[in-house]
Amino acid sequence: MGSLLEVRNLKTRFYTQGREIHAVDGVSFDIQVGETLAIVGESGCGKSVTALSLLSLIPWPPGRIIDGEVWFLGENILDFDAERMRRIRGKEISMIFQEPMTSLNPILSIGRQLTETVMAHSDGGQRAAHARAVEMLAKVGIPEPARRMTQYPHQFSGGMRQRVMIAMALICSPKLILADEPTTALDVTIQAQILALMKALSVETGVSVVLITHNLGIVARYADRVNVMYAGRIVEQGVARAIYAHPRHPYTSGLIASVPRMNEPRGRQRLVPIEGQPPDLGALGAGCRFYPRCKYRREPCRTNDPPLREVEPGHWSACLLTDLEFDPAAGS
Amino acid sequence: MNATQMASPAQAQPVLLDVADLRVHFPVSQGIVFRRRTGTVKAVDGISFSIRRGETLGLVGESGCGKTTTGRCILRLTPSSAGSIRFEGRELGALSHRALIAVRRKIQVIFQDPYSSLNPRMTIGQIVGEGPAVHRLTRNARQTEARVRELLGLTGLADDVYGRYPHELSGGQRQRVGIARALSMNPMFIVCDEAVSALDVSIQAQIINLLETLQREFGLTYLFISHDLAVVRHISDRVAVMYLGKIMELAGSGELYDHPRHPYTQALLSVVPIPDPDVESRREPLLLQGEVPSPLNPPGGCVFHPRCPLATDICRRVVPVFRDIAAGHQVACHHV
Amino acid sequence: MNWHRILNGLLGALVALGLTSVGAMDVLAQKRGGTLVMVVPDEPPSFDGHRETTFALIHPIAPHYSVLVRVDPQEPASGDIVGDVAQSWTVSGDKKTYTFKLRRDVKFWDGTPLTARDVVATYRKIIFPPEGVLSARQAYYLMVDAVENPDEYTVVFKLKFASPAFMPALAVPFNFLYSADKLAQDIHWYEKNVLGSGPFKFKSRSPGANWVGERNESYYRAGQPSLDGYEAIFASKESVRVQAIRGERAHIEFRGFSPAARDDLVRALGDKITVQESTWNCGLYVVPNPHKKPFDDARVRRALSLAMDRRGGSQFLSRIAIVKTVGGIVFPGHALAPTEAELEQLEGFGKDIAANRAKARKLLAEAGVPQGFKFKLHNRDVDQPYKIVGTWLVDQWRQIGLDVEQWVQPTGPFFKVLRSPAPQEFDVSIDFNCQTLINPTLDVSLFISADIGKSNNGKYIDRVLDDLYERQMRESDPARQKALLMQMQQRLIDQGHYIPTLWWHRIIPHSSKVKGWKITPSHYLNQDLGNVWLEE
Amino acid sequence: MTEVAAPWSGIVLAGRLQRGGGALLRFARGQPLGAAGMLIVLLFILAAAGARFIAPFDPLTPDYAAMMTPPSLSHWFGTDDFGRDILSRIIFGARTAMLVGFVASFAGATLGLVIGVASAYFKGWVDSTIQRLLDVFMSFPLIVLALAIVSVFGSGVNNVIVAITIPMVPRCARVVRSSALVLREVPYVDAARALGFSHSRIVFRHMLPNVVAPYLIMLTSFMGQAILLEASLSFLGLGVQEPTPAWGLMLQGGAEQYAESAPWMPIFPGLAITASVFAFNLFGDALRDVLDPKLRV
Amino acid sequence: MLRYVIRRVLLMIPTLLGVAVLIFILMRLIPGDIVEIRFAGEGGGVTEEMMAQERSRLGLDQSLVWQFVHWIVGIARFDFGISMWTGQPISYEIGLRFGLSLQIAIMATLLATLLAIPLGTLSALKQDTLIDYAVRVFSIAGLATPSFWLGILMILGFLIFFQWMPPIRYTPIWVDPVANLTQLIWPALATGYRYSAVATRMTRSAVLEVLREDHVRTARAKGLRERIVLVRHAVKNALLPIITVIGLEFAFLLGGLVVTEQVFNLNGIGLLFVKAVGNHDYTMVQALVMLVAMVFIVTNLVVDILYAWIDPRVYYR
Repeated sequence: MGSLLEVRNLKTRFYTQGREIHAVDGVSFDIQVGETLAIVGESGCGKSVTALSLLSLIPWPPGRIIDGEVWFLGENILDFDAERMRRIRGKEISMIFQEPMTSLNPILSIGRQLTETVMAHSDGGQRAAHARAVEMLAKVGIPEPARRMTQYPHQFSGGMRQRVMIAMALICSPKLILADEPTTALDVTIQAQILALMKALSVETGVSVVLITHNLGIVARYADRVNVMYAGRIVEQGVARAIYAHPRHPYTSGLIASVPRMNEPRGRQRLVPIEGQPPDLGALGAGCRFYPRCKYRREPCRTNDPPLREVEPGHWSACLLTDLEFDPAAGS
Repeated sequence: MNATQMASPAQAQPVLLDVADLRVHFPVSQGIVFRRRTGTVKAVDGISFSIRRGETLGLVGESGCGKTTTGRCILRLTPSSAGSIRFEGRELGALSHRALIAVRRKIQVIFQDPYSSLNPRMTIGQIVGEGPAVHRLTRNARQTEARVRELLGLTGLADDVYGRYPHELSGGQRQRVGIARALSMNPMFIVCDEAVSALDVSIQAQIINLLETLQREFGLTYLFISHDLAVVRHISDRVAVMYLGKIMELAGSGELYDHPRHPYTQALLSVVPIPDPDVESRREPLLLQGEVPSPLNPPGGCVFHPRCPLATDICRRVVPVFRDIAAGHQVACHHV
Repeated sequence: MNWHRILNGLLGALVALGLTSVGAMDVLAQKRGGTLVMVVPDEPPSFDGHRETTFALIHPIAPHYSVLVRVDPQEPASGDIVGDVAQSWTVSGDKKTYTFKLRRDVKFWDGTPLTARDVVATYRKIIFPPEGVLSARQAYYLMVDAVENPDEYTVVFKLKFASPAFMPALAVPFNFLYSADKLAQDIHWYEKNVLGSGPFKFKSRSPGANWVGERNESYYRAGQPSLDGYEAIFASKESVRVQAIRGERAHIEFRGFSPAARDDLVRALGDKITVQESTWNCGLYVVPNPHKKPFDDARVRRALSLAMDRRGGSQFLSRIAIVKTVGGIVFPGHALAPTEAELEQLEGFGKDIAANRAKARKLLAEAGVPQGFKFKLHNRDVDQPYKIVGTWLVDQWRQIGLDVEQWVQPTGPFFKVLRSPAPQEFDVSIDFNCQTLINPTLDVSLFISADIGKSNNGKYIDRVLDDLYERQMRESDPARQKALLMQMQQRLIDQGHYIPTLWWHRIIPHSSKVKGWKITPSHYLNQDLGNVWLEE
Repeated sequence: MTEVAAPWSGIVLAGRLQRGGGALLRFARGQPLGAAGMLIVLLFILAAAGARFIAPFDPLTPDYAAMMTPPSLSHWFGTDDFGRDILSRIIFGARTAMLVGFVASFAGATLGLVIGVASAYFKGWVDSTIQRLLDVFMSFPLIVLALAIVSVFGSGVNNVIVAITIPMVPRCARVVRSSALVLREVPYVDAARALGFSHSRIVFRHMLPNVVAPYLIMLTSFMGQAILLEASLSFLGLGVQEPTPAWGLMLQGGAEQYAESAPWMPIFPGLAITASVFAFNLFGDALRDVLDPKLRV
Repeated sequence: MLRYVIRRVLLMIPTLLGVAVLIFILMRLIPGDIVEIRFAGEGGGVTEEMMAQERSRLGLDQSLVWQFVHWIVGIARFDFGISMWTGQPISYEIGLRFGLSLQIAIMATLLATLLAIPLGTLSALKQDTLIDYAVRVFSIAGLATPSFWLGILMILGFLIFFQWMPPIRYTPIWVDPVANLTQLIWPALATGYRYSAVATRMTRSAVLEVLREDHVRTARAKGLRERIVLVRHAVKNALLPIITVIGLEFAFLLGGLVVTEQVFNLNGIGLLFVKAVGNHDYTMVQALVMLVAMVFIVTNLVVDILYAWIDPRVYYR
């Protein structure tokens, strides 16, 4: 496996009401061919902005990528002009969004929305695009695909709409899919269907997936590797199993400890929450961003911003402490 | 483990709330000049359960299953079409306006959305103090303020939020304000309608712990409505699973999660991912086919039959009876 | 640049210009052809002259009809009555029988000859309208006993009693001669149709927009009309009408423009514009409500009159409003009107305004009216001259310490309030006395007691006035008649029943191409356009 | 970035606006056009309030020696056909405009607010009856309704205000009702009901204050419209009457007739109308952007 | 859909009935009836008897209820009756003038739409730039400028600078298009400016809103060309509110012409309305108000149908 995509020191900022929001602040990671990489974190940690930044989809105003590189197939696509970037979008890298209701254009037929994607990236005619669209709809499990081509998004259920989104994302056989909370808006039974479908398709087509979610369960079930984000930074990076078993960052361990688990007996034991609130991304101080909430904080953490370092092969953490200094089992 | 072993202290307590054959049907009308009824949405269609004092009943299900409507019905925010809701043995529907206000005080609610559940034009002090002041639980402004500050302390809020507005607080803080408001009426019973669903996990844990602490301290009874099965298991003594306006299965939480009997419960539990890759690698989700049918036109017989792997002919024709299969374990299925 | 001086200079120049061109007109040979375009401020509600009372009917429709007698078109300002269809007439010794001989060459434009039968049918409709037919001036003919046609070209009017008002009533320009046959067919036919014997035939109309007439080739007056036709364009806003003349989209407007509009036109168009002016036979009055305090006190009413600087008003208002001449109740310039010297002797008409106002204040104080006393001046929602003069009055009264607000109403409600029976709603109202023919003897009937005359809007009873009125009506010696009228005037001033402001002033700035038309003191008169021609 | 775009986020900002001059500054920075509008509106209000001290001449006294003089050092905007100073009349006219603008829009929006909230809260037949009635009033064009009302009650400032107010009521009621309908389902109203509060308390304490955003927006948008309507009515001769100084009135009659020789007569009052309505709209737009960008007026 | 239209048409009846009652009462409340005005001229001596006779001829001596029922029954048979002022059938009087007003309304609408959609879109795309500010100032100025004043200035400008004024005689467009347009383009401009201002603002805010919507982001993420994103996904979706506002304004325009027609002396229904109100021509005012209300309601219906045509979500049962 080789790197499909490499992100280096990505920085995206938003400028609102005279404030500068450090939404993504020096994020680096890579994606291997065929793997599913999860980016996990709480709301406002910058995970969605990271995904949008990869395709330069940050609207200006108010947002702007101010630094960083995104290497895709040997080229830094952040340097691309608008037209070259357009040819990457949907063709090489495509996206699936959270709200299947609002992410589809309500007044265009499903067929039109699928074929226009094909037409944007190929010289083939309307007929070929139509055939491809029907094929994709069938592939994502939509019954009577030819008939449903003429229907509009509101005539589909939430799950079906998300299947359409998946079909749309895969229709040009991209190499990478950025799935931004693809199932958050769905019920659990539908969520399971959709995730299973995505997994099956990614295995079948060999497409790499970046799965952005706040749900640790989904990560555990579907991701090969995990990036944990907090306050615009990646604080821990590694293989999923390793991270769940031995979190090396206090935030990760706190997160895992605060989630109730369905497989554990009730026993009225207390959850271990992370006290406090995430920091204001418009007013960051020096030092570790997790410092105010960290159970294990030390004086140096207040002033020193820890870089991501490899704590064991393939496992990176942005914490000054060694794993002897905190007890990862405390919360579980 | 069996149901009797799971018996919590609440088992010995008297029944606080008893819901019997509750139905909430919304008419769907057509016509502008002459309206006529053309259909009925059966949001809640004949459910029965009871909650004992000090107990937490979890109510889970997918969106549109009627769990929120059930809660609103108990709060008298939505009128019921049929059935009875008895609180402390008194039928809520039969109460006079005055008596209802008195009872209403004892039943409070915590909503899902911490953004929209607080009046943005009132300060925290006003929001929490309004109930006690209006219902004369406190005698004057000074007492009200003291009471509010006490409640803020109880819910883990700093004293300085008293004069602030909801938008100045974070989501977690707002949810604490919502809890303080509910507590301000000295309630016995609180309907938690997706009370932690909108919160991030780290904050969610804080609120769950707070709810548990308060329950212990004040002997509160909760109806905990949520779609998050893990959270429900964590907090509930007993759990009811709803599907299309009906309860499919009701049991003690350990019993239900460890030995689900209804095929819907089984499927539901299997698809919820567990945040542990080791566990996950050993699980195989039971994927249900299709989606939840419209409550406007629910399937005949067992409402679950179109998606049920066990469905047979009888399921299509006969509505299964919600019956006891073990002590404290009820299921509505022909095949159990 | 001093706009004032220029304006004043122009003003003098153009009056002179207007007069010379009018004078010079007769010398020039009339030319045939052309279409006269006039703008008309309003549109006639129906086409029946007998029924309507508005100039808006006269201007577009009068050219279609002949009348029995009319004011001399050669000297329209004189008020002399000459025949139109009537060739001659005789009056019996008791002045109770009038016999008219008709011209024999008059034809309706459908070819049928106009005979005595038609004239009788017309006047019977006017004087004795059948049930359901409206005749607006029926009341003018109370003296008429019968109308008959002893032969085909003779018409006889028999009166119940002799009256000097009879001939002027006959000469009312609304008395179009209709076809007896048409009237027999449908007495309402003329409300929606036109068929006359005048110089112009009806060609077309577009409601709300225009009215077009074309030459009646069989018109009986030789050489008339000169015009091929005319078009009346309806435009209710004065600015639009002025702009139409200014932009040379129309030749003339027959009702009258404001002085400022005249100045604008002259300045912009120079000698392309000719101006004709005349005092208008319309008196603008103020009526205090004698049934309302403090106007029940004659001293207060007199004070209102004394406060008016009529001389100054004449000078300044005549630059912005269609009022000018200072006068009493008799049309200024008429033989029966007081001379300038006589007028100056009247209270409130003198030149010493400061003394007048001092007296006014004194009268108010005596009557117990406090300084800053507030009341409303009831006025009509028409700019010229009502609202402008109203605004002027407000200022005049302010100068004797009265605080006046205008209560302006659209025409309908205005008349409703003004004419309502006593006690009326208004404090003080504007009123006017507009007459077609100049006939002071008749015109002053407005002022007689409410129970006799019915049209006085102060709704007062004043037997002294009634007596004077009766006496002047019967008086045949002009000098004594004038003296009696003067007494009436004095009585009105003492009582303050009706307070004259200024007489209207008619200003017609028209394209210099328009020839042959002469201004009259009434915008109802001399409108058949038979003698008008265009110099292209 | 998933910003919470709730309808009450506007109110949140309104709450912020209420406090401190710092907020004012922030408004000015975020909405430069709006701030400019606010400044002009303030200028007009000042002119109206201090007309007696600012105006160089008496607006009512005719000066027959100075009839229709062009703009000069003594008469900056020239004089009208009565020789009255146009600048002074415009300054005093601001009184009429502001009076009509504020009173009519305030009355119209407030009545609309009450009707809208009541209609939404009570639902059922009350709502449908009110809706039908509003339909009826809405199908009358603004000017036609105003025209009819002035014809009935007569002209004069008070009646003009009534005539302008009435057509505004249904427009505001519509907007407020739709906001209130949303509010009715908002959890804090449910919470108030669960707390056992009375209808009146819920309506006045919990619903009314929260439709303030659409209310304020309608209010500012009405101010400009009211001034324009007043001008239109005056232009048709149905507004306030001479010699009261009013902008619309100044455009009518002489100003029109003498437009060519005395163009200052129509130009300056027209500019005054345009400038004030422009300012109100600028301010209103900015307010809408801040309070509730989704609301369309 | 057809059933929906039928139901909407049925629903018009109570609204129109309400309008009818309201205007009927309003007209009777105006002091001074038509007969009084008719004889208000400067050249008459009119007696009470004559007025009474005229009132009875017009049916004004009947009870109000009878008059109302009589009128409504007429309307139900599409018979608006006779103008009390001119004695002509109202349908004839209105028919003469409706074409002109409608032409101005349509011209103003076209003008406004052609101006508003590109300008509004541009303004939204360049939000908070100089271009945006310029468009916004231009459009707010449109809202703030009284159309009659604009009209006065136009005519004044023509007269002073070109010694020219638009024709004052109406020529139907099928008779002489050039003459027709030289007359009507100016009032269309004067009213169209305000109209375009309203539409521009709506376009701007609607496009801005749509641009913020998720599906536009989806369209970009699919790699569609920017032009397609803008036209097919942004502007087309923004059309709904724009159509609403254009429709509403169109309906209001017929009322707004009241003032403009005065300035340009156009013999349209606005002028007719003012005159009819001035004359207290009850039947005419009533008919005109009913007509305008009808246009308003029908326009709304058309807008709603357009809505359904553009937006498949709108489902009319």
